[in-house]
Amino acid sequence: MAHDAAHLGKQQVYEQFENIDQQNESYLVGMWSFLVTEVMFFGVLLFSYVLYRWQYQDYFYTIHKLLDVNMGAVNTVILLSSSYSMVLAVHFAQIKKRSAQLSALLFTIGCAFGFLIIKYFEYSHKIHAGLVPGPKFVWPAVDNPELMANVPASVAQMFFSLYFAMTGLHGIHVIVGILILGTLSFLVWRKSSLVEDYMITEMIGLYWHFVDLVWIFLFPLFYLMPR
Amino acid sequence: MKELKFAPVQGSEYAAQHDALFYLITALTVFFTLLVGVMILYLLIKYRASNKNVDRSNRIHHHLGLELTWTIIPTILGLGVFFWGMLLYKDSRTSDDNASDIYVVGKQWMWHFQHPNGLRENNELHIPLGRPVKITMISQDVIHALYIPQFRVQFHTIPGRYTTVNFTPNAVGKFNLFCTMHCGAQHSEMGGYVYVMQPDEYDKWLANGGNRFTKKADTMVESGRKLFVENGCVNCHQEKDTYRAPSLKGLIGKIRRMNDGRVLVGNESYIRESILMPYNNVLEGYENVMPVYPFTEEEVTQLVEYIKSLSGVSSEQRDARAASAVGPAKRRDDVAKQNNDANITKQVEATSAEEIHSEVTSEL
Amino acid sequence: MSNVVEKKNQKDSHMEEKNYITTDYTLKSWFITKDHKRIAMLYLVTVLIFFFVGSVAAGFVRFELTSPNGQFLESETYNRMFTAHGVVMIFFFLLVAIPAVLGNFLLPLMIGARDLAFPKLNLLSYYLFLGGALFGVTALVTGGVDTGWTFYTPLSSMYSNSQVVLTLTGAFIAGFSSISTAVNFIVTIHKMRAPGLTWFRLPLFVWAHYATSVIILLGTPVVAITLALVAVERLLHIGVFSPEYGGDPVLFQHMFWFYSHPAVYIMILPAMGVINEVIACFSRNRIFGYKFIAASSLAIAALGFLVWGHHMFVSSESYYQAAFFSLMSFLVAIPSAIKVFNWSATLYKGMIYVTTPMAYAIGFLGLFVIGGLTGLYCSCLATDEHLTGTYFIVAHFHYVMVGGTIMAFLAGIHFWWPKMTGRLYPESWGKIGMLIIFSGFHMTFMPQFIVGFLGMPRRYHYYYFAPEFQIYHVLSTAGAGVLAIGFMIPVVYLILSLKHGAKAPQNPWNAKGLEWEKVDAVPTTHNFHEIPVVNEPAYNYSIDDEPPIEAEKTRLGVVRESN
Amino acid sequence: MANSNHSEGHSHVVPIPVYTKVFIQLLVLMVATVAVAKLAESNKALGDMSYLNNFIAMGIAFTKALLVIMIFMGVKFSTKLTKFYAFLGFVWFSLMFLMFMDYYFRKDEMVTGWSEVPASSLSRSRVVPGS
Repeated sequence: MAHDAAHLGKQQVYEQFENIDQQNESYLVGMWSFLVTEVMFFGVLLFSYVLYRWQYQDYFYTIHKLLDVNMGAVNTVILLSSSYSMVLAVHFAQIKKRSAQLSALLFTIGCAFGFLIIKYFEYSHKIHAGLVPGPKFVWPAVDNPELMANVPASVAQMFFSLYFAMTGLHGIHVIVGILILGTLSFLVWRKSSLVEDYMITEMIGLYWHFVDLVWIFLFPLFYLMPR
Repeated sequence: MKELKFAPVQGSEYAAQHDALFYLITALTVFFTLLVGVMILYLLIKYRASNKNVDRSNRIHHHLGLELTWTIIPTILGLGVFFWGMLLYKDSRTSDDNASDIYVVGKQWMWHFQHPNGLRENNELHIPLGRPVKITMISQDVIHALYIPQFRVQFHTIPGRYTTVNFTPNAVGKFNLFCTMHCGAQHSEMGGYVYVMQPDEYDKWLANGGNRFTKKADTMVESGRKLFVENGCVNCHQEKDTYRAPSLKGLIGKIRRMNDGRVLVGNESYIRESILMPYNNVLEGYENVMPVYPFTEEEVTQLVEYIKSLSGVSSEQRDARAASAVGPAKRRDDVAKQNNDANITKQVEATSAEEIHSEVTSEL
Repeated sequence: MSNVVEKKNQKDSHMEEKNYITTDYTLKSWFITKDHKRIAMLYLVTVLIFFFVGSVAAGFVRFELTSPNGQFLESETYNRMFTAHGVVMIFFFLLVAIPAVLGNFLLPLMIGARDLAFPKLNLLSYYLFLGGALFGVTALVTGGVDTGWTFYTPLSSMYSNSQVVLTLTGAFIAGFSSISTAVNFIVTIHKMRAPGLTWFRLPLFVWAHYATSVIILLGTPVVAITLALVAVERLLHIGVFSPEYGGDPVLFQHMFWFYSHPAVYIMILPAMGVINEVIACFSRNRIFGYKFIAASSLAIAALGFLVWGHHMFVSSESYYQAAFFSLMSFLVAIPSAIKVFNWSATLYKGMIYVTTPMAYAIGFLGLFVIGGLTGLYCSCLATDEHLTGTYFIVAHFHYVMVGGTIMAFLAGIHFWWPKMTGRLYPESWGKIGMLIIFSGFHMTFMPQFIVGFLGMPRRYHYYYFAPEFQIYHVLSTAGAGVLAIGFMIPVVYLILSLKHGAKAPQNPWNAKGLEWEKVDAVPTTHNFHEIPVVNEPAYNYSIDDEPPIEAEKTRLGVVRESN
Repeated sequence: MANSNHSEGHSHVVPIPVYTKVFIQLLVLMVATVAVAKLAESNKALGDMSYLNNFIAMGIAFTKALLVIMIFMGVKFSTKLTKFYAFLGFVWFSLMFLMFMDYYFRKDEMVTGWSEVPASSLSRSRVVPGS
């Protein structure tokens, strides 16, 4: 059993496992079952969104015009690119090209920051316009008061509650992603023995793709807002 | 000391039907508990380790036939109980066409009842024997639940949405009224009594304006009309449709299309939503110009009754029709016959509903 | 950390390895342990503390109810008491008791693994639980919550003046503890079984925990985010669940019960797992219908997600949906019935030793059958319309949760006590304790069925509207006193047995299963000296097996050398 | 251990061009969905056809998600167990939509509910309250 470990280099087999295959597969299943909970997590918000959109269809359609499609689209491209660089990082980790892996990881982190910066502009605009739900909510929105005049404030609050809850939760995931990716890059840079096993990169990759996946749904739901 | 009771009084027609099902399930429960209990005790004693004189050879560890038996028999029994319960529940949730309407507003921590004739009661409800009752409820703060154990009925009272409870009392007496949904500090004090009276006594009681009020209050329709006039609703909602607002005549039961394409039916909930959130359902061909009026839930119920009276279907009008036809006695058959007349108007509207329906389906 | 090979060499040279308790005595070694057995013991101590807290709250509630006008509490305090009872018992005791204590301890032992797949995650889950529990306790100390454990909106989101946010945070964090435990279990069961241990050779305890873990995985995030939304709504006054702001309070109930009904199965499935082990062992018989029981666990897990609506029959759920959920609720009862019949059939031609765990298992059957069958009243639409929201429901779910989960928990604790601590508990006291708990339980909750049918609403502080209920409440409170004494007995003798109990042999019950046959009397840190190979089905008992240890040898103070 | 000797599955090294192809597909889909949405919004001639944008946008989202899950996340190359868990969450999430049944049916029943009437129930419109 230990030959595999020797053969594959310095990959560490923890004492509870028999061999590297078992360990890797365990990691994979563990990560996926964790992602199951993430799906359910976003699922609740998604369901609330769909339900209220179904109830206030026209209003939601009108309100969504306050969101900037271009920013959303750019962000989608950024996240897709980061996903691409992430798979490359996993690929390079598998074939042990450390420097290529590092640059792919750094590119991913850069994309994540880019995403956050654009989100920051979007959010700060909304905050200035008083669109944060709560006692200080300003309605009709200053951006387009004529169009929004017909929309009741409570529905608008609902829309923005859901908007901030879902994109906010997604944003938190991005920030967590940056922290994990940063740590990983640091370990790769320091040639730590921990990252000899490509599984760690692979798992972080799964997480990052999931973040991308969520955005793939959030983008059309909020920005393209099918009528 | 009071005598020990094991079952609540059967105060409504539904209570007896409910109890029949209840005791059937009880019989099943007792039977299966005993079956399992006796079986286990028998096996425990027979196969106790100290008993060496018992045949333990040829053990079996699976037996498909047995497994299927104890899968299928409980399933069949369960399905039987399910269907019975489902049908009974449907009965209890469906209101009788002749039911007298009573409106309830639940608030922390009291029940506020309104009779159609304008009589109001707090935490007490007087109703006549044998007359079906439909209680329309709404809460103005948190979720409550109206529960009358002797009638075996219970339903949540939810903010923002009308719910109903239906029953026909068939025993005279004083029954409990509880709130069964935890609603805050004084949840357990949000209760009272339901008094079921002989119809003639009830009429007398009504005529005297109830126990507490000597002065006869406005009926709900009258109160509603006052609100309607005082708040200027009448300026836009006139006898005929105007360019600003549709007429409210004959609204109840009418099926109309909104300007976003949805098709809604005019009922209590629709009226309530249109008063409190007029922007939500704007009729096709109209602009969203109606302001939001901050009526209380009580006032809304009065307006609802008034608007129902414009369609000729308020409780008061139905009662009056029934009374004029058969005199003071309110025999249910007669009332039902009488009500067929009222249905004729509705048939006419239903045809227009069918038209809209076909229009809608053709479009889809 | 080192490689596997080195580990094995070490083991060869140190045959006299210390067991998991004696390996290190420092407090620090306990608090940063990655050993699943030690974590299980940490959980055990923690949940017992919470059981005590919850019981005290229950004591206040029961005492208050002996008079229609209350005894000495204000209504506000009373509401906080029953909420504390509910929140603590459900979130911090029942949901974790069996999976986190017995499951943690036994899963790796039963499947022949050195530890769970992710030991650090396991430790993390303990601290998440502790953190969540501390939030809960802080909420209690700083004023309590008065919404009931169900946190129905808009009472919880807009109207309550109590520590709702703190409590919700506690439940939220504790939820993540459940999730990480579940991930750990799933991976362990899938990937770390010993050679030859195929799925259908697994002990049914493992099957039950697998089903439980899947439920946790799929349900807990839902309630976590729902509770988080309530907290946000409270803080910001936005309205996902508040009608004033266009939201819908009934949506909260849907989301809440989407998890919280399956949560009942999180409590009861592991309990059923324990019962399998105990009954098979003490009737010296293979479990009857192994595959049916295994499949019924999964069936319960799956169907359990389709019945949440039966909590909402009278909360303005649509009629058609109510009918659907009623039907599913009847169907979900079937797998439980299958289990009960199979357990009874296991006794047939058995060699039955009524030891304490077996007594608790029989008690479990008695209470669970009543609890399960009274579920019919609640899943039947018509009867539920009358009974929901009354003490009938209270009695019903106590029969299932206390009668089911706690009886099984006690059965499991007694059964594996020798393995967990290396000591035997006094058998005679064990049976006395079981009898008192069993009878006290019926005394407490039988009257509640009657008073519920009479119409006593739950969560009532006063019932002066209907003073005729008093006699039943007095009876119930008396029963609760008996129950309290009953619970104290095992606590006392189990603690005493730690010092004065007879030393346990490797396999005091002569039971089958890796944890008894292949592991030391008290397991070592890595459980197995070498990974066992399994080549027989589970519960391979025969009537010729040695009897369990004799009752006389288990008295406190009798010290027996381990063989 | 049960699966100790399989080492193909997860350590499958996917060549870069596969990833690149998927990435380009994702970008194309991305552009397509935005274009369709803008078209649906600006082009009045489409009129009532604009609801098609619904299906197109969600269809594209699902396709993109599937590409990411299958290739980027490597589900296509992984064991059945991983596949099971990869899709369990999505399957179970769709279960939640049972709740819609409630909101949908509540409109046309004997319990006074909300006031929207689905077309399917119009023929039974005589059950309206207030009758």
